[in-house]
Amino acid sequence: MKVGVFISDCGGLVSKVLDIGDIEKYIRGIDGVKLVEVRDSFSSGEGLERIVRAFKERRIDRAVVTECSPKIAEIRILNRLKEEGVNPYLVEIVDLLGSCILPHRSWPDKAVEKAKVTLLAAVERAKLLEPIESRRFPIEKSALIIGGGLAGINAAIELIDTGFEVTLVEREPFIGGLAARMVRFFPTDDCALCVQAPIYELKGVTKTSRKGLYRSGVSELPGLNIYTNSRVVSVEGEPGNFTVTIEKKPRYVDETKCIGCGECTKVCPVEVPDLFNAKLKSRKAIYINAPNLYPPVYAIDETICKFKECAKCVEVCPTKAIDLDQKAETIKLRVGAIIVATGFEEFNPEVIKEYHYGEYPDVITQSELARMLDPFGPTGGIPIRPSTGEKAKKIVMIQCVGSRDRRYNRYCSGICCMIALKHADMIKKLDPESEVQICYIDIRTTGRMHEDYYERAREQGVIFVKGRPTEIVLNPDSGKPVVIVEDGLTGEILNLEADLVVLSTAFVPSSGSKELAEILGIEVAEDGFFKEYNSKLRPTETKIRGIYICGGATYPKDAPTTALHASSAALKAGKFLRSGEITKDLKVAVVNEELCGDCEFCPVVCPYGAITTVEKEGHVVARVSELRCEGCGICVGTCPKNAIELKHYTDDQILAQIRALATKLDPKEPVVLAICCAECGHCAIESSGIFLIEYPPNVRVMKVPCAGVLKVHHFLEAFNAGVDAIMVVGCKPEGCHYEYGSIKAAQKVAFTKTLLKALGIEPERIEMFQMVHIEGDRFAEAAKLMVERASSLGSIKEMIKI
Amino acid sequence: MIRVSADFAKEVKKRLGGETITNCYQCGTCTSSCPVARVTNRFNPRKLIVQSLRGKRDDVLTGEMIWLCCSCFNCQERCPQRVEIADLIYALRNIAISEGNVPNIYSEFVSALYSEGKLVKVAGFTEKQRENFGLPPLKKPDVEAIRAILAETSFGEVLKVLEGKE
Amino acid sequence: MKSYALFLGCTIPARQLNYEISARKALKALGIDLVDLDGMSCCAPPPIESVAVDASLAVSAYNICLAEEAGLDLLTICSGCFQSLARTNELLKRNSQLRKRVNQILSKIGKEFKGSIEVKHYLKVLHDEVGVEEVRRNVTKQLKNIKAAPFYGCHLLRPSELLKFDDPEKPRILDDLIEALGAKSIDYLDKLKCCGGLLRGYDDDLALELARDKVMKASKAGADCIVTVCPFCFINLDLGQIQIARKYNENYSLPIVHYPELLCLAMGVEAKELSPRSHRVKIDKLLEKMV
Amino acid sequence: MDKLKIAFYWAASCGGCEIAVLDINEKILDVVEKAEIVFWPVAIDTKYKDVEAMPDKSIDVCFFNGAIRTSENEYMAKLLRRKSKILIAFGSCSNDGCVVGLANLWDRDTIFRRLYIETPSTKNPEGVLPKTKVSVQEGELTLPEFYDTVKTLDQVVEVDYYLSGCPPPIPCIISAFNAILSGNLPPKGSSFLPDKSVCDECPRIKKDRKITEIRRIYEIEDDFETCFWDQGVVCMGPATRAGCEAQCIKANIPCTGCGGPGPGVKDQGAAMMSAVASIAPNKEVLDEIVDPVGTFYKYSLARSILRRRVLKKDE
Repeated sequence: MKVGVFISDCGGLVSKVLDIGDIEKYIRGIDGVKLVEVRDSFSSGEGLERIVRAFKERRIDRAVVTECSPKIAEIRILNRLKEEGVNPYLVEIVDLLGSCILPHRSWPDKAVEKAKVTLLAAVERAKLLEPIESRRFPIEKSALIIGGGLAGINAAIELIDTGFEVTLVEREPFIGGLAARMVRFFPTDDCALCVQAPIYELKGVTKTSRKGLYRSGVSELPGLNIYTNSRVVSVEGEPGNFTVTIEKKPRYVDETKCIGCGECTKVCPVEVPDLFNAKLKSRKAIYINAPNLYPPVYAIDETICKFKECAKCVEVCPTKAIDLDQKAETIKLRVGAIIVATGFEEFNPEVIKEYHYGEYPDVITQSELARMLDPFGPTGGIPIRPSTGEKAKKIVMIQCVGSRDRRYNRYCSGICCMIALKHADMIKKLDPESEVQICYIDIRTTGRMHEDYYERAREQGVIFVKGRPTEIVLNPDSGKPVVIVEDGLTGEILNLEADLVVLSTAFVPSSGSKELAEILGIEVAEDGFFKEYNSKLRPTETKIRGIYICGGATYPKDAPTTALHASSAALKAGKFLRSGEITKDLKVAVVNEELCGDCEFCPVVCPYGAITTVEKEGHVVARVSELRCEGCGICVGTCPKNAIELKHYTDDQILAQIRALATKLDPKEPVVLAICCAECGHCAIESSGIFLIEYPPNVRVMKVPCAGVLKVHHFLEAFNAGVDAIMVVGCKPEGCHYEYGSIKAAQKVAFTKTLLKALGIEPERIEMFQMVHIEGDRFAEAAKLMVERASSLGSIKEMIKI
Repeated sequence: MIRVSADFAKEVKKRLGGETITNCYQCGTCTSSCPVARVTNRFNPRKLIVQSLRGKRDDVLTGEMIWLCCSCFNCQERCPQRVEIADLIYALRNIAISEGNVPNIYSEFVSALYSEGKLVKVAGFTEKQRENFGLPPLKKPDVEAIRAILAETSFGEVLKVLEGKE
Repeated sequence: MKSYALFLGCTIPARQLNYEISARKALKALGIDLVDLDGMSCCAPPPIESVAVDASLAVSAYNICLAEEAGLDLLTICSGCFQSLARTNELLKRNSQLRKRVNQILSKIGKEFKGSIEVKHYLKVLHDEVGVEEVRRNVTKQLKNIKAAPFYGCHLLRPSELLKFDDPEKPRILDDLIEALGAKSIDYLDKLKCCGGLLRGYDDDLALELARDKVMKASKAGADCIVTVCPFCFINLDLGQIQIARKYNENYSLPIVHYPELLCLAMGVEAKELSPRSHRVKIDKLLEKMV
Repeated sequence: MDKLKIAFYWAASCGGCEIAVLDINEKILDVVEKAEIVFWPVAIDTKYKDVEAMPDKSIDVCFFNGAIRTSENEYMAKLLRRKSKILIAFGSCSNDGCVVGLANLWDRDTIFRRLYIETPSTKNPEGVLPKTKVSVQEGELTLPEFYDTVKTLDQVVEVDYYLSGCPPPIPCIISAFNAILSGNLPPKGSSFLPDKSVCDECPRIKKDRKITEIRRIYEIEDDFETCFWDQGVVCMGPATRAGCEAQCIKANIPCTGCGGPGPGVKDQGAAMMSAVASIAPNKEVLDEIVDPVGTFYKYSLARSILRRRVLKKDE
């Protein structure tokens, strides 16, 4: 094994502080080092070419290069070597400036020693480096969208415009979702159905024309395939290559033949309350929710239809579209990407018994009020008292019903204030004489033009009562509901008698979200909504490449935000599909099937669902999906059999580096080993250098992808090798880049402390630190603390030389 | 100038029963749930909490408000933020009493429990009546045991406060 | 049939013999064996919690320990006792830190809370264990003409999360048990609102005002009586009516009866066996209606 | 052909391994037919001086069980090493230190004080403690020195083969004898236990692997078929070398780890600690493990990476 070491002076910055000659001499003495060069720079020009030639002509096997600003230098050097056919994983880059000079300017002598040992460790690690191949995985150029509401339709349109085929799956017989019931959308009071419609150009139809969901021609979008009455029952395969199984329930009406004439409903004898219309009217067993929905064809409700016993509709259908023998179909398709747009639904307020929803007919929800306010709806746009059918003149709304309530949903549903204001506005516009009172805790109108609604409501005389009502009782004399609430601003307890009480209920995840998450292998958060990969910067991505989420599936959203979100998801999916293939360096976890067997711990800890188990010669062994593995190594840090290793960070590589870093050039000085994750941990250490915050050079730094890869025996071996104290530096638990690697590491450190204590070794010798990347000052503090501890506790070598 | 501070809330939060005080977001569900607040504005649990949260320690501990809760737990049952309001009021009363603010009726409870091991003494006449109706003779509490328990709790300090008052 | 350790509490044996007599008789007749344990003290209810929460928990836990030692579940008649004991029992079972703290106190007298028994209110035992049907079967005198206003009081129902007695917003147990006697259980406004009983002694006027509201609303709904299960509700509504008459010059004369009294009467026990003089509001009108 | 010369020795251990030799039942006849037992203090009357008198390497195979606790243990380990061609660490004590090795959590003084003075059943008002030399009328009496630290056999002398377990599993003893008698031996340093972990031999099924709490065996209602870990019970199976055919688990007791570290594992306790710390959702769950060191290092503390803090007076 021939290692070449290339020490850059970084334009003289290094030699100004460190004695490079001394370092060079030391490096030449390391076993395996065949070549040492010192130059001004190795990241470009002649310097870079010298590394290339060292590989090509002087036949070195591995290289250690020091450079300042390591990230950029690393990219340049590795790209150049790749061009020349040198595997970039054979080169170890060291940032001497950042690690040994900037943070240790006050101790140049000690800094030299740290530089020597840092390079020694790099060489020892380099000797064990192995080339890592890159692999290409093809991507199927089509997408599946689950959920045909506002988000799903918008995402579909965007993706089709980008040039991909899209399959849209909707579990109801009609698309449109919750939004279709909400009449109008704030902030412009557009008709809800039109807003959902696609915008595209056709002769005579301008780009801005919207004509309801059906007439806009959603069905005519090239490349869009809509399955209504359908569910995704399984998803298999890998990112870019999913095999999806869809179960399509029978509609009993041939969608291609039905012309929507409605003759069938006239003869259908089965009548039930119409749930779409808040039970304010009834519908037949063969029905359509609203004539302007898509598809504009009837459907049979199989839970109530009498089928062959009756079959009257079959006889009258002029196009012979009704087929009572229709069976459920199973459809299998392959897609490259999946977008989850399953939205949200209204919380059922029946559980809040003191509000008597479901018991008092005049207590309804906002979505039910929306049906009343629909001019084409069951009451012709007039709010009524369901108990009597007469017009409701006095309406009390209650906000935060089931949201901001620790008994049900802790979160603020975000849009209910605006829905209440919008409805109050509509009622007031319809009849300025009607009274609207809104009981609220806080009014939240964040969003453009949203506050206008609040202003307008006050102008129109809507009364706002700051208080959450304790209960709704029925006035025995008038039979009307009475809302009992403290007016928090005056301290009076009010009895608000109303014709109609409207509950602004919370919005909760669509039923079945959890099951779908399981099918897809993605996560739901504690609140039950789908969890984003990163809620700040990657709000429409999931942990699994190729699966995206948008709209209300991640949190209740209004129409504008949903549209934005849907476009973002479509863009991400489109970008993924367009590449046609995934190219990936296989820097992944690899299973040693000889050692692996039957414990099945690693699938539980993998944050990415990348580990499955397979039966092999009577044993269950782990199998890592190369595509899904993100290379954190949490599985490695778990495996009790050392049967799984992370490429480029194998146990041998980690231990070699630890042992080298334990080298004491001055036996009097304590050695502190800082093992950091490559994310926040390493950034925090780097930032102390960047911000010129000093910490003692006794602290030697090594990097692993995630602190979760570390194991208890790494710490024990470090002590065994003479490290006097260990600091593990990881991300903040809530900000861990690999979900919970930092937490796992902290737990391992805690166990190590217990062990040390039992063995008579001071547990303070190891400590976990969790910090964010800018906390260079905190790192420096921690480093000082640990060096002080190591000094006062004394050399560990004296304690364990059995 | 009125000083606003979170010190008192912190103090309350540390006490048994007072832990949930900072959950409160002043929605007033408690007050509209309260049967006492419905008949008098001398009592308003929401205001009691906001006064505590603002650090009006003296107003809270020396005022009559904390004593007007009828312990019906209706507010606690309905609070959307799970503030344990009734328990919180006990905690406030505990602080008030430990500082010598003890309404007469409570001194009576204290001495009854300490001397009898029960809150109500059974009159000789009643014992006779019980016998007439064929009720079994009443078993007596172990007063010594009760006193030993009370001595281990903050009740012991209350006894000292009360002695000091006399 | 099952045996229970009876927790009588302070007020009932001293002031409401009508309650104790009727409860003992009715439960015995329905096959429930009550054991009077030595040393039972005060349940340490709100008045003691107001003084020192820790003392209240410890004294309450002490009583539970006595039942644990006897290996019997505790049965309470008084709702106040029920709330104190059941709440403590549940809290200490759930919260190990609190349990540690209380056991530290109890260790001074050699006791330890183990969490091995249940605390039950007799209404729940009648409803769930004896069964409404069995109660109905034992009725010899159907109370057909009686319109009874059930009053659950507070400490039977709340905090529901710990007591788990019945649905705190729509309880049915007392209603069912009243109807088992053939009487009609009527609905009235603010049925679940507090009677104000615990304010007695600190602010009698306020306590009276709450009681008045209660009696007024029950009367308005046409009740022949209010059925109580708590001695404090009883005092505030019964004695309270005499005081209301004096203060507001309003005469409701609405009989207040404890449920077991009604139960005994329906099972054919003579009224005079039940200490009728414990009632301040005469119940004669009610008795007449039963015939 | 000459019979094979075999020796057995018992250092710091409970003696169960000696019994295990007999558990091979009728196989013992094959052994006796082909081998001659030249030294076995528990069964035949041979003295140390007889062994000392044997030429070096005259014993073909020595089965050495027990850890090195005293100077006598150490002397015999070195003596038998010299006299034997093949030295086999037999049983958990000689392999990993076993329960004897847990004494490394204390030192000699603490152990003596506890054992000879403080135990409730002891009456020793003068505080007499064992000494290496005592002069009595008749002369000087000696005792071996009790060391501060327990060591495994291979920490004292070179070991050729390992046969772990507490006691070693019968099939593995048989296969060791077979290998020895046939002369078909594996490479030096091998274990006669299979290169598998207990999980490989365990019949229990994994169901829900999300661990939410840690419980002791008496705190669960075992369904006799679900993996102990799924029931929140600590089981050392994953980090433990197999060969026992999961005997304990088949008797519904979780594995406590007597097989020593599995193949590929150097430090059994550390390996299991890493695993448990990773699968536990939070620190609170970990805190439910009452005695982590005793749990994870029940058998292997003496051969763990750090072993113990060195004591100044030690050796």
